[in-house]
Amino acid sequence: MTRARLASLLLLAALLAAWEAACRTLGLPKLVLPPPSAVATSLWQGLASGYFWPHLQATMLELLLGVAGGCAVGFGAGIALAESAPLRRLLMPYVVASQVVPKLALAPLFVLWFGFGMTSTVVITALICFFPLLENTLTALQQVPPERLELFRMLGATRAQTLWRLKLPSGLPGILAGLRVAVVLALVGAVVGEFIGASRGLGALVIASQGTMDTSLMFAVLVLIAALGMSVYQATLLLERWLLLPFTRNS
Amino acid sequence: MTRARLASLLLLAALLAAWEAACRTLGLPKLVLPPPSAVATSLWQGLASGYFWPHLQATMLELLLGVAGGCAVGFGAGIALAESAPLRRLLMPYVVASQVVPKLALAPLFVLWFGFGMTSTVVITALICFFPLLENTLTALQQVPPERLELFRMLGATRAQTLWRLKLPSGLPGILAGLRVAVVLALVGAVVGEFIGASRGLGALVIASQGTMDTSLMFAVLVLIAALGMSVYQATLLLERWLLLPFTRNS
Amino acid sequence: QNTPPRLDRIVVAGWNKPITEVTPLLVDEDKGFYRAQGIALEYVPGAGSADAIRNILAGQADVAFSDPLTFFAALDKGEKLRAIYDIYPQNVFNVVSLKGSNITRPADLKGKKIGVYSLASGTRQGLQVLLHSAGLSESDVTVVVTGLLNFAPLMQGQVDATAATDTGLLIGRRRGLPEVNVIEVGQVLPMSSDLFVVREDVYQAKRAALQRFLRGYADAAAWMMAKPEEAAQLAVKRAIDGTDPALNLEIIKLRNASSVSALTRRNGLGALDVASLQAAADTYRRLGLVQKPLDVGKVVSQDLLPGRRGEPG
Amino acid sequence: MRAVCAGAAAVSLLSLRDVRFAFPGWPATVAGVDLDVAAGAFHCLVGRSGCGKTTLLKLAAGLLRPDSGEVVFRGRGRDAIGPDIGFVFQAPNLLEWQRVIDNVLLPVSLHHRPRPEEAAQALQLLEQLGLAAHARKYPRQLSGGQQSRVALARALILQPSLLLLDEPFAALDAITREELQRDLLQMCRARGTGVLFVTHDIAEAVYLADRVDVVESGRIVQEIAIELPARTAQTRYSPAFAQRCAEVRAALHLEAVEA
Amino acid sequence: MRAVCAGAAAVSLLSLRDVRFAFPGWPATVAGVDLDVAAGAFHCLVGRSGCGKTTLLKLAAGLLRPDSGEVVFRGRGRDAIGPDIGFVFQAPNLLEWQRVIDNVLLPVSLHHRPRPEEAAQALQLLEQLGLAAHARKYPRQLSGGQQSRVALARALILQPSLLLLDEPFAALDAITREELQRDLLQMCRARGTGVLFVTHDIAEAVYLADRVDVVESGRIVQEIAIELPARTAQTRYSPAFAQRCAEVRAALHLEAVEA
Ligand SMILES: Nc1ncnc2c1ncn2[C@@H]1O[C@H](COP(=O)(O)OP(=O)(O)OP(=O)(O)O)[C@@H](O)[C@H]1O
Ligand SMILES: Nc1ncnc2c1ncn2[C@@H]1O[C@H](COP(=O)(O)OP(=O)(O)OP(=O)(O)O)[C@@H](O)[C@H]1O
Ligand SMILES: Cc1ncc(C[n+]2csc(CCO)c2C)c(N)n1
Ligand SMILES: [Mg+2]
Ligand SMILES: [Mg+2]
Repeated sequence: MTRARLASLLLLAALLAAWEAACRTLGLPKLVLPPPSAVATSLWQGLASGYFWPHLQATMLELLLGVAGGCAVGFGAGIALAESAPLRRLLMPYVVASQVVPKLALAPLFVLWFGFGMTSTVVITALICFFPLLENTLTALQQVPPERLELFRMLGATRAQTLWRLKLPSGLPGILAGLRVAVVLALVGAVVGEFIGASRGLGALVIASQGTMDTSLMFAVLVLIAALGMSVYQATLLLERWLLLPFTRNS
Repeated sequence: MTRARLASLLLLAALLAAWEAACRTLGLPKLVLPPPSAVATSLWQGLASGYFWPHLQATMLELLLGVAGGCAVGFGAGIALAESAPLRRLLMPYVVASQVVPKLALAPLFVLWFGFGMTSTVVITALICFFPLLENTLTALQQVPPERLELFRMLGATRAQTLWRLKLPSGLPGILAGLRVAVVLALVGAVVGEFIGASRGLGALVIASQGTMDTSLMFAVLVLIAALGMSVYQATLLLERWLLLPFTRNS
Repeated sequence: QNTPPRLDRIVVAGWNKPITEVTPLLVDEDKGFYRAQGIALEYVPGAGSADAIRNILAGQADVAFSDPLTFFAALDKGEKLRAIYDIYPQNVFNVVSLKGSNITRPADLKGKKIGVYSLASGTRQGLQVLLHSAGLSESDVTVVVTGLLNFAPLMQGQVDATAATDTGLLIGRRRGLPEVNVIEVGQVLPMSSDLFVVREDVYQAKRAALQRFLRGYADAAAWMMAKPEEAAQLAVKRAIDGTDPALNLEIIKLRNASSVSALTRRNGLGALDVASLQAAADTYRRLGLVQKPLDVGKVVSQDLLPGRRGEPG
Repeated sequence: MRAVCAGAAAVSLLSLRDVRFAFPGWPATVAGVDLDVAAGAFHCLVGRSGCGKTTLLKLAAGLLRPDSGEVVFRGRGRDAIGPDIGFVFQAPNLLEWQRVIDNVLLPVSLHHRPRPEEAAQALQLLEQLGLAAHARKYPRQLSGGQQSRVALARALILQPSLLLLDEPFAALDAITREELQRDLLQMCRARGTGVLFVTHDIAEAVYLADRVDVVESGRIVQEIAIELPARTAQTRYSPAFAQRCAEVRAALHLEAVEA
Repeated sequence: MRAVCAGAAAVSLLSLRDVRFAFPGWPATVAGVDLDVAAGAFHCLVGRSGCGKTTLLKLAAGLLRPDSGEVVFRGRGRDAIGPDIGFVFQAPNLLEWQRVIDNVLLPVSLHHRPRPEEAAQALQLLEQLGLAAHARKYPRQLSGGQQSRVALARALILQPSLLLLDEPFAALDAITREELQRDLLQMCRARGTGVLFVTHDIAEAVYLADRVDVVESGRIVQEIAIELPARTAQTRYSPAFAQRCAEVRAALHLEAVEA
């Protein structure tokens, strides 16, 4: 554990050093690729001056709401579609359509429908992140060993009981893989949603820094985004480890 | 099957009718929401005049290459990370970082590294679509029943054999759920990639049509994108049905 | 047949897709303005002037199609760049509001909700200039990002005004925008909208080719002024958004109008107005958009310009 | 005891009438079976591996729907499967994410959160099955025979009026097996439970059953009534017992195996 | 036959020396076992459910690593598990996405694409096990006993020199069982295969084994040599056989079960 973390940090340091060296020796313009030192300075300044905080806060709130909404919908829809084949055939095309249509293109319309501010970003986030959870829930629920299903029929379990007591627990690992993808996509969704329709949030900051050609500021914001992403991912891993305890516990 | 398709078509017709009616009665300007009839006209004109074809072609090619590349990487990395816990701890943070950082912001760098034209879009596509496949492969490979693993150890199977003959087949359903998410995301990736660095492709067309505020054209392009997405999704479903035959066949 | 003469490759980095507005850069295959000068022209797209500048800095292109502020901002960051041609000497930015809202002067914008394309767009900078002229700043208004369909929220009443460009307004009108008030940024800050910008070292190394490129561009621009209908027709084929020739024509007419000024009528197309650019640079510094003082005279070069010779007879 | 119920068709718990079933695309697996299990009756099914015993049991349970013929449980058609039948599958079929005690309490917990007395009852059942020490383990931590006993406990917890048991003791050692045979018999006698019991162990069949049904190619080819006095420790060594065993062996053509 | 090998320690195929094993966090499951299986020797392990037979077998196979003591197979430590051991797990453990024939050929196909003669050999093995008609079915389409026979065929296909069998016949009917006992014994005799065979069926143990090891709480508490003349159809009815059975029953404290 600590060794892996050490290795990871060493790798990070090596990558950063290589990047810094590349910037210096190749003489790449800062505007194209700022050296890590410049990015670090921007990052530190942004954090110390408090410039980043409101944006970080906004993005985190959107992320939270979006993940909650998207996962609720994805999980619910996954269950509904797994339980009903006709529903699946009926709705799946719309689900797919909702996914392939780029939200970035629809963002201006979202703004018209949901107004400026948080709502449209949250909607975009939810819309982006519900799909992997839906697909994985759908698949996991259909993979229950048939003899377990027979057992539950034999016990006179209702459909809801079979779902909650059998299908969901036994599909949990697959569902959680979907959740991991979902939270990661959700952050992308929140940031992209902020590209349009928001004047706050890390996404807005990225665009603003692009406008002023402040590339090191932009990279600093990207670093923040990555850090945020890794923390929610880690949190998901912890949740997963806890939820899967009954599958792994040995004492 | 035919009934479900009929129901799906009926639902589509109903939705379109409602949309058309809403546009007419509310007197919404076309700019805000074009009626389906206008979208259909744009779609027809674009198809008939051949205006859409080169763009469609470009996007399809990028999609194909991106999916191929992304899935190869996602699958390969999923296997590597599933097989090696240290590697997983070492690399997973980078994988997550690569996902949460919005490609839209990095696109200029891609252009710098991969030049203009198709390559950067393909790289973006691959980068976006490899993650769900990676996560699902990772999870599926770790879910093999331990007694099967004992069997393969007993048979003196090499690590590669255990992987190819046991883990992959038994994780196939989960892996394919990841593939379904991946192909769908890949199309989003291709289109978003075209938003930035391309003068061809459906994504470029979306931006162009937004520039001229031709919302019906934009919606027509979105319809094309949705249709393309649904066809690749359907193709994936067919592939899946074929690959899972040994799990379902009864004679 | 004669073997064709060896052509010098010039790559232009645009701020957008190959759209009707930049028809002079797209018609070489049909009209041969650049081939005639021994230039093989390529156009690479971008999403904003910052992309164009970045692309020349990264060596992906030779010439950037950039607005002055982006050019200044890059200089401010220490990059060695040079402007060699004034594409649009006129300021094309404006702020548009519905007739009934009675916003006619920059001062009327106080406390209003105003849309911009994006936080990185020229529309926002135009708005800032206007606000500055009325002693206001962005904090006195609510800026919201609308995306490219910026007139839709205006029509729906979700914003009080929206910052746009002349072509944007034209298109908006065609898409059903009712009677509007227009505050032109050019009234406050008459200045160029776009320049051709090159890296200093490219400027030194490729002088001859750049000169021929500019001659080709000036010829193309002059042709577009002389034959707007033909240009509108060709845009159907060459521009990604050129499906409607009638609209093309109107856009082309607007761009033709913004391509000339009193100065260009005197010195030929592309002539750079150092004084107005200096004024703009000083304004931007006061706005805090660039940090360091800038001597515009040192970063513009008129010596590659075709001069009056380039104008068709 | 059996004499009390034997004659009356009214007390027939479960009856199968000319039941036929084939897996789609395959020849018939159950090819016309008539069978009656009265309350308190103990039937054993014996027959060669693959002859259709499990399929028959699943038909009786309503897990499979006959292609023709009918299955009646307590006078009702077998559409609604309820908790009044205890079923032990051939494989243990436990929920791997639940502890042993929770697996046993599963049928209860589908109705309501198990009450303390029910938990105590489950523990007592586990105790009786020799698993008291394993109540808080997960199924993956049990031996094969322990798992099959948990499955048995799960089938018994609701005290159903009909038990359908598919080789429940196959994975058990002789001593545990004989103890459980004794306990099961006592319990079913006391509660008047009807039992349909699949086994490959002839002595087990004869010890447990009132009647042994010999299955061959999806048909009941012979019904052997076992009339023995109430079972005691000595039963297994009585000549009558040996004779019944020989009868069943004969019905199974068992003496024909050459060296 | 056994006399030939008995004395020489050199021909000991498998030997366990004071092997101990505990699942982490639990008391010892195998608590000091010494065991030798010579080439051609047939050992049966009997003992109560949960006494540690499966764990012992897995230790012998190298699937579990002993906490102390050592396991030696053909003179080498048990780190490299190879195809020279045939293992039948307590549950069938088949690959559900492969047909029966491919499951049987699995050990072969891990080395090379099965040759026609190997496929023929697999089919013949299936034939012998009464499964010829089921070769192209998937495991989910088989009965429990059929699945366990497929697992047996898979263990035999490579003709290993050591067989570790964990209740391979538990799910089989008496007739199939007796046939397979006979065939297995013949085969092992002919090939000089060493066998370690777990069973709960005392008659089976006595019929098959040269020696029956009685396991109790992770220890071999008694080793009963079975000296019977070469097995024939009559063996099971001989007084000597009955006496050996009684001996094993006694070792298992089986007579103590009261009614
Ligand atoms: N993973 C585990 N963790 C803890 N205890 C275990 C684990 N696996 C098995 N045991 C315990 O070890 C003991 C021996 O198990 P083993 O499977 O060897 O028994 P067995 O003799 O094969 O029994 P059976 O005849 O029922 O198959 C049992 O009491 C069992 O509960
Ligand atoms: N899904 C299926 N498709 C086709 N055939 C099947 C299927 N399931 C079972 N069978 C066949 O039906 C027959 C009866 O199976 P069943 O499980 O009822 O046997 P059984 O009497 O319980 O045998 P055992 O004693 O081995 O458990 C077997 O020959 C088996 O191969
Ligand atoms: C005629 C004309 N219209 C719009 C723009 C676009 N633009 C002006 S400034 C700016 C911000 C820098 O990225 C952008 C995108 C232009 N350059 N020229
Ligand atoms: Mg069966
Ligand atoms: Mg065991």
